Amino acid sequence: ATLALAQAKTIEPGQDSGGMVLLPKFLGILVFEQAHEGAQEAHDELQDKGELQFLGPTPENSVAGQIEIMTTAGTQGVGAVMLSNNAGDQIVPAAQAAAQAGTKVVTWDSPIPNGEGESVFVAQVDFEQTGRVMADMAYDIMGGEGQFAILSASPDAANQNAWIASLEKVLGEDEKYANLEMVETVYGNDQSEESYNRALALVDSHPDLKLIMAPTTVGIQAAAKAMQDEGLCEQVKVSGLGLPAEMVSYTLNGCAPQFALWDFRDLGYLTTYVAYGLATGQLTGEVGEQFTAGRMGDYTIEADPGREGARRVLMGPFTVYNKDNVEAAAK
Amino acid sequence: MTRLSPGALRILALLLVLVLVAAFFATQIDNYLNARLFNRISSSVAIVALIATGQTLVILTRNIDLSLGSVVGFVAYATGAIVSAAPEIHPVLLALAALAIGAGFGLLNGLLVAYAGIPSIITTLAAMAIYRSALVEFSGAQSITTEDLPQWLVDFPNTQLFTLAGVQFRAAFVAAVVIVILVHLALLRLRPARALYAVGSNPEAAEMAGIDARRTVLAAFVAAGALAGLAGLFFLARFGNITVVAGLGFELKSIAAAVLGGVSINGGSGSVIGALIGAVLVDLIENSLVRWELVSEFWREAVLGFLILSAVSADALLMRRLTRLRIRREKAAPAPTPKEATS
Amino acid sequence: MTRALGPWETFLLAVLVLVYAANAWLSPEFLTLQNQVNLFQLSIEKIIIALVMAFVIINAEIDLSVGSMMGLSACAFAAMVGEAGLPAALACLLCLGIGLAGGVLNGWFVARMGLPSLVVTLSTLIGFRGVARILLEDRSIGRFPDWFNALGQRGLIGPVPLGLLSFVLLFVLLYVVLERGGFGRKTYVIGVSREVAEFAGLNTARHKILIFMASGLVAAYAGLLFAARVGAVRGDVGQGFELDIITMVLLGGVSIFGGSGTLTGVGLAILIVLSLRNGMSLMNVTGHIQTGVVGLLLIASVLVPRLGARLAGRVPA
Amino acid sequence: MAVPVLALRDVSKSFGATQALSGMTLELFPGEVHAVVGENGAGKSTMIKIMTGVHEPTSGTVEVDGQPVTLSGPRGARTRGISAIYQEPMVFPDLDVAENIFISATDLGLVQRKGLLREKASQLIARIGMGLDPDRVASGLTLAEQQAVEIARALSQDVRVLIMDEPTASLSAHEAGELRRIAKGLAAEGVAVVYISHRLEEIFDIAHRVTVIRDGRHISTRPIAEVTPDGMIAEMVGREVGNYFRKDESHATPEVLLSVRGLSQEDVYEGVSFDIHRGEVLCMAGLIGARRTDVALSLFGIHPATGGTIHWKGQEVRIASPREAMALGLAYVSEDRRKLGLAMPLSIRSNVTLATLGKVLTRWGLLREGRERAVTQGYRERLNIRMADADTPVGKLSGGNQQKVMLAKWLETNPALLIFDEPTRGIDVGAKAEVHDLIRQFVRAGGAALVISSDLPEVLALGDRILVMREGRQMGIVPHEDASQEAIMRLATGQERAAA
Ligand SMILES: Nc1ncnc2c1ncn2[C@@H]1O[C@H](COP(=O)(O)OP(=O)(O)OP(=O)(O)O)[C@@H](O)[C@H]1O
Ligand SMILES: Nc1ncnc2c1ncn2[C@@H]1O[C@H](COP(=O)(O)OP(=O)(O)OP(=O)(O)O)[C@@H](O)[C@H]1O
Ligand SMILES: [Mg+2]
Ligand SMILES: [Mg+2]
Repeated sequence: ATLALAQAKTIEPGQDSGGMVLLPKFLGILVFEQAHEGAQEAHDELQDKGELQFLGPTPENSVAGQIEIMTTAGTQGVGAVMLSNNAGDQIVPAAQAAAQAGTKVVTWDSPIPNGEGESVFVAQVDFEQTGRVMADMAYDIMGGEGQFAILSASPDAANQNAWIASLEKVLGEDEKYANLEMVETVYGNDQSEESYNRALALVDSHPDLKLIMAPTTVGIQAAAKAMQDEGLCEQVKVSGLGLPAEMVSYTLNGCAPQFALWDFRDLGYLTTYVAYGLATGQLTGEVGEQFTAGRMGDYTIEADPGREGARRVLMGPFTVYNKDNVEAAAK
Repeated sequence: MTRLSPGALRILALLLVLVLVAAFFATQIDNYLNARLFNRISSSVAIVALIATGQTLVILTRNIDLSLGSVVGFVAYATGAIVSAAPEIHPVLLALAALAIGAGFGLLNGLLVAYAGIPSIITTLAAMAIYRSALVEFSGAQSITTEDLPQWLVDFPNTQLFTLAGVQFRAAFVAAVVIVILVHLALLRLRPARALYAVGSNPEAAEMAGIDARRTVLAAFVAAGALAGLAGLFFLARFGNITVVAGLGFELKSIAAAVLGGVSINGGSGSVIGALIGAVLVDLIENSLVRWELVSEFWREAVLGFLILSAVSADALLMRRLTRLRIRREKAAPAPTPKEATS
Repeated sequence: MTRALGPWETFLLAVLVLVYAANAWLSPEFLTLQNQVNLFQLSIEKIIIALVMAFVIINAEIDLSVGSMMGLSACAFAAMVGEAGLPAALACLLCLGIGLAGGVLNGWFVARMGLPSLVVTLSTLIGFRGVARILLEDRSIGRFPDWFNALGQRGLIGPVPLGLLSFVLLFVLLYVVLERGGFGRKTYVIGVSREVAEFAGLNTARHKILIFMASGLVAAYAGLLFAARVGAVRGDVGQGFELDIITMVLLGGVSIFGGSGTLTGVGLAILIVLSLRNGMSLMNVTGHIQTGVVGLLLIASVLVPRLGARLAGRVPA
Repeated sequence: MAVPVLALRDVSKSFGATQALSGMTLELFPGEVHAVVGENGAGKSTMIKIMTGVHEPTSGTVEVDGQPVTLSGPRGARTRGISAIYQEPMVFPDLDVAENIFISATDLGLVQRKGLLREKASQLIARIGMGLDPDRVASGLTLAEQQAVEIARALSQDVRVLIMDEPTASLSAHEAGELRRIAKGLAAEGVAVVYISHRLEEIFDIAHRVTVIRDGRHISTRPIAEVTPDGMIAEMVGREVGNYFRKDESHATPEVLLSVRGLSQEDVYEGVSFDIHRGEVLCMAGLIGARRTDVALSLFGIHPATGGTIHWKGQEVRIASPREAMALGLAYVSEDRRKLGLAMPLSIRSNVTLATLGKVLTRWGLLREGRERAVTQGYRERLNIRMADADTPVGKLSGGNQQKVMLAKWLETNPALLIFDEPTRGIDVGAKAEVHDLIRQFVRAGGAALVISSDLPEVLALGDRILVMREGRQMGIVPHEDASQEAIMRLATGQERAAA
């Protein structure tokens, strides 16, 4: 959207970031591992003299663990922490302390909701747009009318909440979706078992349900499996955000005709460019600053429309997968 | 058998509570008491029941196994890795592998508890963390997905063995129930299995009476591990998508099921049938709550906690009543005449 | 201190010295004042609760609901201050009241209804968390008064923040109560055998309820500390903390069956776990490995003295 | 001479600083009943635990059939035909009687047959001469019944050596007689029986040979014919103890302290009526299951009575908890010190002050350890408690000394009425005389005592009046002048009922 006022900065390789920490919500999840691969690729490309650490808490201890790693990173004075925030605003004091110690805090995947303590957020997609993409998929699958429900991760997941809010906004504002009725939101806590049971319970409590929208990779997969196992695929479809590799069979057999996602490798790659730029002082993080992120091309730092006073780099766009393109992506 | 044993009483009380809960929800939820409810509960109970059965064996010996959830997760992942590497593997072989890996973890726990003398709560608290860490290391963050699995495995949990008036008896559920009943019979009838009760009832006396208490405890842990391993395979088959959080929280669920099912946390008394009913009870309450329109999403947990507490209290009160009734009846019946009275 | 350390405490002290020495050797940041304060601050809620959990477990009970009570208290505070606009000081008092009430609830079911505490507090673990969820749903509430946030984030006396100060004071107080006081004596006796205590005329039910109240109160206080430390509250505050807390207490030598253990041991165990975790963090060891190492430590710490004793021929086979 | 089936050669055993046994030598021959006597803490139980492999000797050897062996645990001992009945009954509270008996039997196959088990159990129980339902769950058994279960368990397998550690401590005269009959029968069949008891009359009834041990040392082993009671006692305690069972004159005053009328508890006991005067010792006699303990538990507020009245110093009272009972001035010394009496892992001093914690607290609720130690030291001297120091866990004391600690706890409450349930169970003769003296002193000083005892000589030596119960009914109250063992037994077995 921004005009090319200034020339995009080329980020010089070979400098010392002072060390960078890639901090996912927790370890052991494929998408974060993919982000790590992307980050490693960028790190190698940039010939950073500082080290790239991939440190994460355990799933049971995610919030406290993220705060701890953030605090320790500040103590050690690393150049940048790249955070997929799972702690909501609770990370703020730790992030601010780290920032004061000179550590740049770059968020990706999931930002700090109030934006404090964060230098910039690398947004995978425009959160406003997420609502529209989900609404469109729902409209397509349901033929423009009927009931659908949402299966989210946990009530505490800031990005999920933002996406659901934007979906509700789109549904309320656009006449096109007037006949789509969102009946309920339930939470599966990103566990297969809970998500699976919740999905079935949705079907039981809403006999006219036509679609389950799950903006989480665990949830969408569990819901699709549940519908398939119970022979409900004709009646209730599944959509949301999912990994092609996990969803390919459900897309092909019609249980989950459409779903969307972005590339986590690219996200990790881009985030590392931004963090390295900031840590080496090549980027200031001002709104309007333009830079070239290696193979991914030019990006601009802009004000985040969703969070007042916060800044973001928008990676975009969504890829919507269906039976035509899912197989190729699953490879 | 004219009189009920305390064990049978306890199961009766539990069933009563179960019926009460179902009856209550039937008044609240439309279309509640039907075959679908059975299908839902039975499918998800199949996994928990196996773990709760293993947990019961351990609790009977006055121990506890907090690592079962991690074992479930690890075995689910490991068996997933095995079938994706060797899709042609024979189902029985795979099941044996699941049992063996689980039993291996159980053996480790059991050795530390029984032979090294480390209290089980410490051992398995540590093991819970270690096994899950091992899973994170071992998996390298790669998930197992349904695509990696052979069709027979994916189909297994929902294969309908027979259907009665819309009530489907599915393979996983039937298998789990058969296992629970077998373990129940073994506990009731096999003399070596009775040692579990003896050891839990009074460990010192067991040692003095010449029971090999250590081996008994070891056996309980190995069996619990093996059952959790099998549950891991069921987990894999049912959910298909295995990540490092698989099985998280199952240890508490299984303890809740066992304790609700009347297994004494101090060892020595309880039955696996009770644990099965306990598992059904928790699942029934959870499942029904999601469908109860009166409670919104955010009220569910609070109501769940309250209901579990009520169920436990109701069970305790019922149990006291029934026991008193039984004693009355025994008193009324002619008691066996003591020897001295005839002298 | 008139009493010498018991063998277990001596062992823990040795381990602690070892961990500190290794950390200081391996990481230059470890001994800095800021890091030493951080070391406590990062787990301050857990270690404060652990002190009272020691009482609960010595009394042969368990309180699994502490993490949820923390959450409930924090959420109630956020709802009162952030949404209802109550003065923060008043809200703090009300939250402590909630902690007491939760403790009474747990204690009543355990001591008067005679239900196992494992079951009761497992239910309230779910129930208290549920109430917390009802209060905040999917919201996250922050922007508390500055003085409140400062209490959690800045030093109160020099660099020592309120949390650390509370921990030290509570430790001293509880040490005296447990190891020098009549209340502590009763706690041990009831923990060994409730029947013996009852036959000796002790009011065991009241004692247990008091202990659960203390547990609830301190958990609620910890919830407030957490809110102040992180400056924002969500429904998941304190989730899963109970296991870490129990781990520390058990490592401190408190028997899960009740009746034995000392607060000194628990204090040492807390220091060991914290410094070990901190040291590993400074050496960039990732989360699950840390957890695994603490797990191994837990086993080793029980195993090593036993093996030592057996080698020395003190424990027969 | 024949080879001893089991022998200890120069065996020593120490627990930390405590030398429980030193240089102990003992030979057991098939067909003999070998009595072992000694004071509390002399080392009898320790010796037995070495014979059954529970403890490993610090030095010395155990021989079976002349061969040195390592028993490696009770299981190893059992396979060699060595069984024991321990001082503290070891039952499985959650299992029924039949299973308790056969839990470790190796010859019953893999599958448990309930009917067979019940039948075999009934036979064994009949053989012991007890009336016990094999289907009852052991948690409801009285101590005596638990003891019976243990005996049956020991008999359920082939035994070559049967060791009985105070088997009759919780039995009344009738059952104790039965038990000795069984022991004699087994000896006649060629089993070597080790018999430990503090009841000397039993020793002379049953033993072929007697070994005296003192302070962990072997003092003498003699055929019974060469032993006299006084000589034996002198060897045990290392000094003369005269007239240990002597009835002293009554100190009863006319003042009625406690008056009970028609006390009953549904389905347990009924119609219990008696007065206790200041200065009086009222004994309660009866067979097992006479429900004497239940009456005491009602008086102490544990299981409040459901009918009848209680007057305390002329006022009608309701006693609903031990606290209320203690506030009135009652104390109850339980018969089950392990479960109800003492906190075994805790120190002696914390047990002594358990019921009177308030007395050793400062205004701030802190313990005055010095005061506590002084109190403990006082009882140590007064009751002659053998202990290393006041910080020793009570569980490490010998049974008799544990009993004394429990007495100390209740004496410290300074009660007006002491209810003793089997006060001298497991106490050696010397200590028994001491306890009797204590009870006498206590009533002489203005207290009153209700003593429940199954030991008839004790009842006769102590009781100013003797209340006899049978199966939950009061059979009569016999004044000391009219009392004799026969008279009491007739009431207790229901052959006669005295006018109320
Ligand atoms: N496990 C133990 N640890 C430490 N000391 C012990 C232990 N068992 C016994 N003792 C000590 O060993 C000594 C002998 O005790 P033992 O139980 O053998 O006596 P006893 O002759 O059976 O006495 P009683 O007639 O009272 O039963 C006592 O001083 C006792 O305190
Ligand atoms: N037949 C029985 N069934 C169940 N419990 C019993 C029975 N007999 C006794 N008990 C329990 O055992 C304990 C002691 O019983 P009771 O008062 O009958 O014995 P006692 O006359 O004191 O004999 P002892 O001298 O052996 O203690 C009590 O708690 C009582 O409830
Ligand atoms: Mg003894
Ligand atoms: Mg009695």
